[in-house]
Amino acid sequence: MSDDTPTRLTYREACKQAIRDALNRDPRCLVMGEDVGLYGGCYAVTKGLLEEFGPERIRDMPLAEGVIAGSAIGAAIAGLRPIAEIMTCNFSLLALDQIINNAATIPHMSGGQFAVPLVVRLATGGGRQLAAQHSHSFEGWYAHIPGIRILAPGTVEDARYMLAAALDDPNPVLIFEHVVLYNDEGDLDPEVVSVDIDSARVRRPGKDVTIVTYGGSLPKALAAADELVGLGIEAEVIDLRVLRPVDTATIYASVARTRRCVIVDEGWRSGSLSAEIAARIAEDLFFELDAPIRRVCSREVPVPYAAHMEEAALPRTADIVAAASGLARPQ
Amino acid sequence: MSDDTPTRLTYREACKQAIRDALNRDPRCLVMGEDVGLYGGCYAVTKGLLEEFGPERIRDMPLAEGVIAGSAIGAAIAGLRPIAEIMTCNFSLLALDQIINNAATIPHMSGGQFAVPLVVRLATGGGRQLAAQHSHSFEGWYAHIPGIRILAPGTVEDARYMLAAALDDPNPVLIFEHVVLYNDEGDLDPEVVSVDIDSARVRRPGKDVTIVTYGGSLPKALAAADELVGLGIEAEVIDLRVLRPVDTATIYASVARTRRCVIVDEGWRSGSLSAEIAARIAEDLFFELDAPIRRVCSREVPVPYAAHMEEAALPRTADIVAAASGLARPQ
Amino acid sequence: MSGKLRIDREHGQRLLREMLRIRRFETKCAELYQAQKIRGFLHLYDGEEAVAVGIMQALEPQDAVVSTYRDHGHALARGIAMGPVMAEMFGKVEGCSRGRGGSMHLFDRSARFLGGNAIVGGGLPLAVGTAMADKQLNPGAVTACFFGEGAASEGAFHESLNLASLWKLPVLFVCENNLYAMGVPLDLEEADTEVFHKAQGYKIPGEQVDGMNPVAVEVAARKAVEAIRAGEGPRFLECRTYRFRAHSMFDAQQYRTKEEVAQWRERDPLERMRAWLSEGHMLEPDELSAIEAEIEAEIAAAVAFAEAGTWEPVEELEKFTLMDEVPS
Amino acid sequence: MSGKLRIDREHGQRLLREMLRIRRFETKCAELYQAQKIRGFLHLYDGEEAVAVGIMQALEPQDAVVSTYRDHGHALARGIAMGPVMAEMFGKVEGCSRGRGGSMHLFDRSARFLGGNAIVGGGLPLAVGTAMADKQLNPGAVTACFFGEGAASEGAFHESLNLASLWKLPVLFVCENNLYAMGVPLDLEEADTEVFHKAQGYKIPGEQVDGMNPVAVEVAARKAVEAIRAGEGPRFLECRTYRFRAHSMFDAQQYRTKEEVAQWRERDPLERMRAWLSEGHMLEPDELSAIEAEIEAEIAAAVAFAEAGTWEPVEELEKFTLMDEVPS
Ligand SMILES: Cc1ncc(C[n+]2csc(CCOP(=O)(O)OP(=O)(O)O)c2C)c(N)n1
Ligand SMILES: Cc1ncc(C[n+]2csc(CCOP(=O)(O)OP(=O)(O)O)c2C)c(N)n1
Ligand SMILES: [Mg+2]
Ligand SMILES: [Mg+2]
Repeated sequence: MSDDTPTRLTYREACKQAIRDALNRDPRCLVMGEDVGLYGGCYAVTKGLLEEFGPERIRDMPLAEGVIAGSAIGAAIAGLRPIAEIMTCNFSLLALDQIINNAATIPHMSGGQFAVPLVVRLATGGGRQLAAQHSHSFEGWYAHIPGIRILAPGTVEDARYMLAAALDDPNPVLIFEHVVLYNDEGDLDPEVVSVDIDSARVRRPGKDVTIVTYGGSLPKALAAADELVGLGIEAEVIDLRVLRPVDTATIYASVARTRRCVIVDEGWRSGSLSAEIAARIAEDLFFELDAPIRRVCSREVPVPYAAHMEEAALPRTADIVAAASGLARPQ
Repeated sequence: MSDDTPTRLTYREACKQAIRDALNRDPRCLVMGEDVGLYGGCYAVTKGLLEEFGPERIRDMPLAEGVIAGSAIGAAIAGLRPIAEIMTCNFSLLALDQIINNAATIPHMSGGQFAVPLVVRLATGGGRQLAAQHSHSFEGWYAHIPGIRILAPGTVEDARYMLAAALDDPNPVLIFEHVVLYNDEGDLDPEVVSVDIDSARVRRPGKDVTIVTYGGSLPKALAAADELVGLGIEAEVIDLRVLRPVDTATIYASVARTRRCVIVDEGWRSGSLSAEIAARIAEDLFFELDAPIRRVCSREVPVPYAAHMEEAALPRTADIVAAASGLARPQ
Repeated sequence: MSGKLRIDREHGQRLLREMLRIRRFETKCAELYQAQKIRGFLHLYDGEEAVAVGIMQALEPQDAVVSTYRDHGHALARGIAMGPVMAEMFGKVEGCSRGRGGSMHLFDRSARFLGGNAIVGGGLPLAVGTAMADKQLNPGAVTACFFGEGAASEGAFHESLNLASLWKLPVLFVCENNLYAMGVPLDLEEADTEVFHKAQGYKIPGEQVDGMNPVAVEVAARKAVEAIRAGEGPRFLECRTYRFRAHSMFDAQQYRTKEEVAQWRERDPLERMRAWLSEGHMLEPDELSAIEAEIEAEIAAAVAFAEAGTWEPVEELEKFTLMDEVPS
Repeated sequence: MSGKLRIDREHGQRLLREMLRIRRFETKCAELYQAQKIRGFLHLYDGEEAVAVGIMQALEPQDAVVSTYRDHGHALARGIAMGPVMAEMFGKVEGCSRGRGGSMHLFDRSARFLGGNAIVGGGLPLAVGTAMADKQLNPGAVTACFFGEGAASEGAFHESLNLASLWKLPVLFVCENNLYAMGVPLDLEEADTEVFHKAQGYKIPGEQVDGMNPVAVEVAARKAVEAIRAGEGPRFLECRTYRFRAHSMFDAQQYRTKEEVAQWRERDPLERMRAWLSEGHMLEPDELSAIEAEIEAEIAAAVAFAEAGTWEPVEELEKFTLMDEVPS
């Protein structure tokens, strides 16, 4: 099945390969969105697919996020398996009514008569000096909504295989791809041909402190863990992968061992997903904790354009190192 | 100034009186939204104001939440002081792009050249069997957004006086009025002619456990506190009033004394404002706490129509009593 | 099938009967609302029955219907049984949405009835989507999408019509123009108050129809549906109609005069249809009585069904929040 | 002021000079982007200069301008000094948005320039709002609202035109129809590809203008602005134009042919204007050289200004997130 998948590839290539596979596997599957066809996708993810699959399956749509989402929902209800692309999550606010009031609601409100087996892909995140209207990280915020699944592939493997699992799921699934990851390269394990969309993963084991993160912050957390070694601290790094529903068990198992937790999240701090993780630990793991929880999030401002200001607005590796080392002194 | 304000009045009347005052005080102030005029407001808040102030100041608008919000933002930038009404927060998703990407962003992104002194009123909350698309409680979720203030009047006094403070503020302020409160009656203290929009308030003092809440859940929390007396527990009830920015100091002062905290919030539990409050306590008050934090929130489902199912979906007084008494056993 | 229509006795009586079923059903609903058996918002279709009944004549089982919060008429005319509709409003698990939707959210999979939708304009993008799927998977099927003239102000209207036209999708857009969006009269709502003109802006053929006359609606609907099934893309009907009662159960109706309501009541589609059939000797008084009796019996049975219904166990609250499989 | 326009030497040269300022400025920007002095997204206006320059001739200082992410041309033609615009793109605190906005978000209070907006269609509702305020507080003032033809697909377009028309608001809607929305050609974007038709659907008088000719744009703009100032409500101009370069700096341009671009380049507004002025003896070669030299000097000064600019202290990151007062 993944014969033609090179073992080393970029996150972007992995996303594309996943889409190609899906289109080959299921004739009901199609890609719909702005600039997915002729332009090749605003981050070049769908480049070449129009030539390969034709305009019925790679559908360029008018600039109208509401009807992109809404029509994809209707199409999913009526039997297609759309992969809708909302170019970036910055524009998804225009589709949010459809996502919340239709996609996330109709299955429950109809008493289970209609499912919405839809996948929506969205680019997310800051770090490319695109300024306030183009640097949002809404995935953790969207994870508030019951009735949908939220995925945040942080590795090439997840970029390659999460889509298939999302399409197999009978529910609306939103996949947030962080813009700074597209050029990252990674190896695919030839033994792995699928991934689950339920569980978090320990990306690096450690015993002194747990760093919980996902998506575009994962590389930063791993870099921080590397630096922490120099301070004599072994950090365990957990990649949430699935932001809704959150796999609390994996987090708890780790924090119960390390007894310290830092949460890293590119969302604005107040009301970010990091708050939910912290709240759950404070509720359920209260007696296990040896130190206060620490969060490293985005500063609560519209993200500025200037490089130094943007950098200051987003979570930094150094902030993670500081937070973790503040909690876990070498033993 | 408040001569013609009766001392006892409904929350609805208090909202109306606040609007009337604002219109009388400032010729730049106007009300704009769907059905605010001829219909008298979908919850009758603006009833009679069209006759009193005329159609230039009480403007019925087409059914188009995006341009209601967007034009109010533009009008505020250009010198008016609009009180825009988005009939209910359920429909505000259609206005969210304007709220986030323009209202909350332009002041910062323009380097402080333009302010958006706008007030948006929205009805919020469940409990009236209006089903999934008409029972959202989005105020805590909106409190994630930097660049705006979020108010949740939970008393007749706040309904009466928060608006003036909001209009005096140079920033976009969203006021969420809970639908079950409109018919509630309360007394106005003749000594009080204004309120701040910065601080939380202790609505009932107590020493055994802190119950933090706001808006439509405030009466439930107070009822729970009454019941807890019977169990020998003195609960302190804090009304957040202002959901962004949150007055953490008042919460901390209380929890530092009671060492126990229950947060009550009509938002869906995961990622609700309750998570943020819990996270802050877990970060900053870790060594003060004697027990895990407890949250009483809405169940994570689209709110169903049937009365018993809706009741089960929303926070109940009994749930608050159970949570608080589980933490704070009589001494 | 041609756009021309010969109304025979049976067909004429069917139109009347269908309208009467809706009218009487809703009269009962209003009573039950007073008795607090029905709660929440209740939007009656009183006066607008000719639209739903006329349109549904042109539809086949394979077609889909997207409705609004004012959905009783659409649901009944589409053939959803009265019992489950009434049980839904009672909040019983035997309701057509398991008691979760209530009056504003009737759903029925077997009727391809995709719901009352309580977000104004929220159904239009959905309808474009079902049509998109049908075009590929279910050729010849049409989605009938109902909405009020107020919905024409929402961005969703614009986005949906443009896409449906661009992709030549099989959608029948049915604007129920009852002249008011809650309390906002048409001329405060739309710069161009001839709503069907808007369709032309998207190159969608559209026309204005007398929405107080089920025959006129049916004729227009058949013609439109025929074109849609032939692959000509979407069609748009603006049905001029009027609601006789309040917007919902809370409404002082200060936005319109009693005289205006009275004038429109003179055009009551039921009364007109009854008179027309009688005059044409297509309806004898005893036939009418029989129809009325059957409808009363049907309503009584529906109420009994709803009364006898059960409450969904609270333990099932989370069921279907995430689905385990796609129903087939 | 009449719709007729006599272009004298001075005026003709001004139009050319303004277009040339934009063209040369942006050529420099592209260079500086390669040199990584400018980062983020950079959308050039290359080919479309006649639109901004033509429209701005009709505006007064009291008027407001709402722009898009493709805003350099609008900003310069509106009279924002080149130094602060360049400094903004460098991210310096001396930039017209303090370095916080970058290329897509130029703001200037004194010019009533309400920003480049990077949400397609996001500026239209804002423009309706400033016009609403102006009608009451600043009568006679006009808001010029620029947007691409792609924005006409968004719901915000529909909602904004309807409201502006209903309330007879002083908005000049300027659609810069450059035939592509990123890589989506007009006929995949709009069911009716004559964008100005849409205005008529809201009873807004609209017309199509040759957007490659600054004089044609100016004539149309003056006529429209005159009507707007007279209280006749909004006007709509569809300026047919073309962008010569990529959508932004990342774009393989596979959606159009080199031939098409070459054909449009033959209609380069600068070249046409220069030729027309020369033929009419309104521009001598040495005058052109002088203009070019001045512009080069202005650009060099702007770059120097930007280079000499300073970085906003990181401590000010949160400043203006909530404002302390309304600036006056
Ligand atoms: C997006 C949205 N905004 C506002 C409302 C509140 N609302 C419910 S019905 C209605 C009027 C709708 O008018 P119209 O579309 O003409 O339908 P009618 O009720 O006349 O059948 C309004 C404003 C809503 N449900 N959804
Ligand atoms: C709401 C929204 N959707 C998508 C985008 C991404 N995007 C940026 S520019 C653009 C094309 C806009 O085309 P048009 O309006 O014709 O303007 P032009 O770029 O041609 O000047 C798109 C799709 C966006 N910025 N905002
Ligand atoms: Mg109506
Ligand atoms: Mg364009």
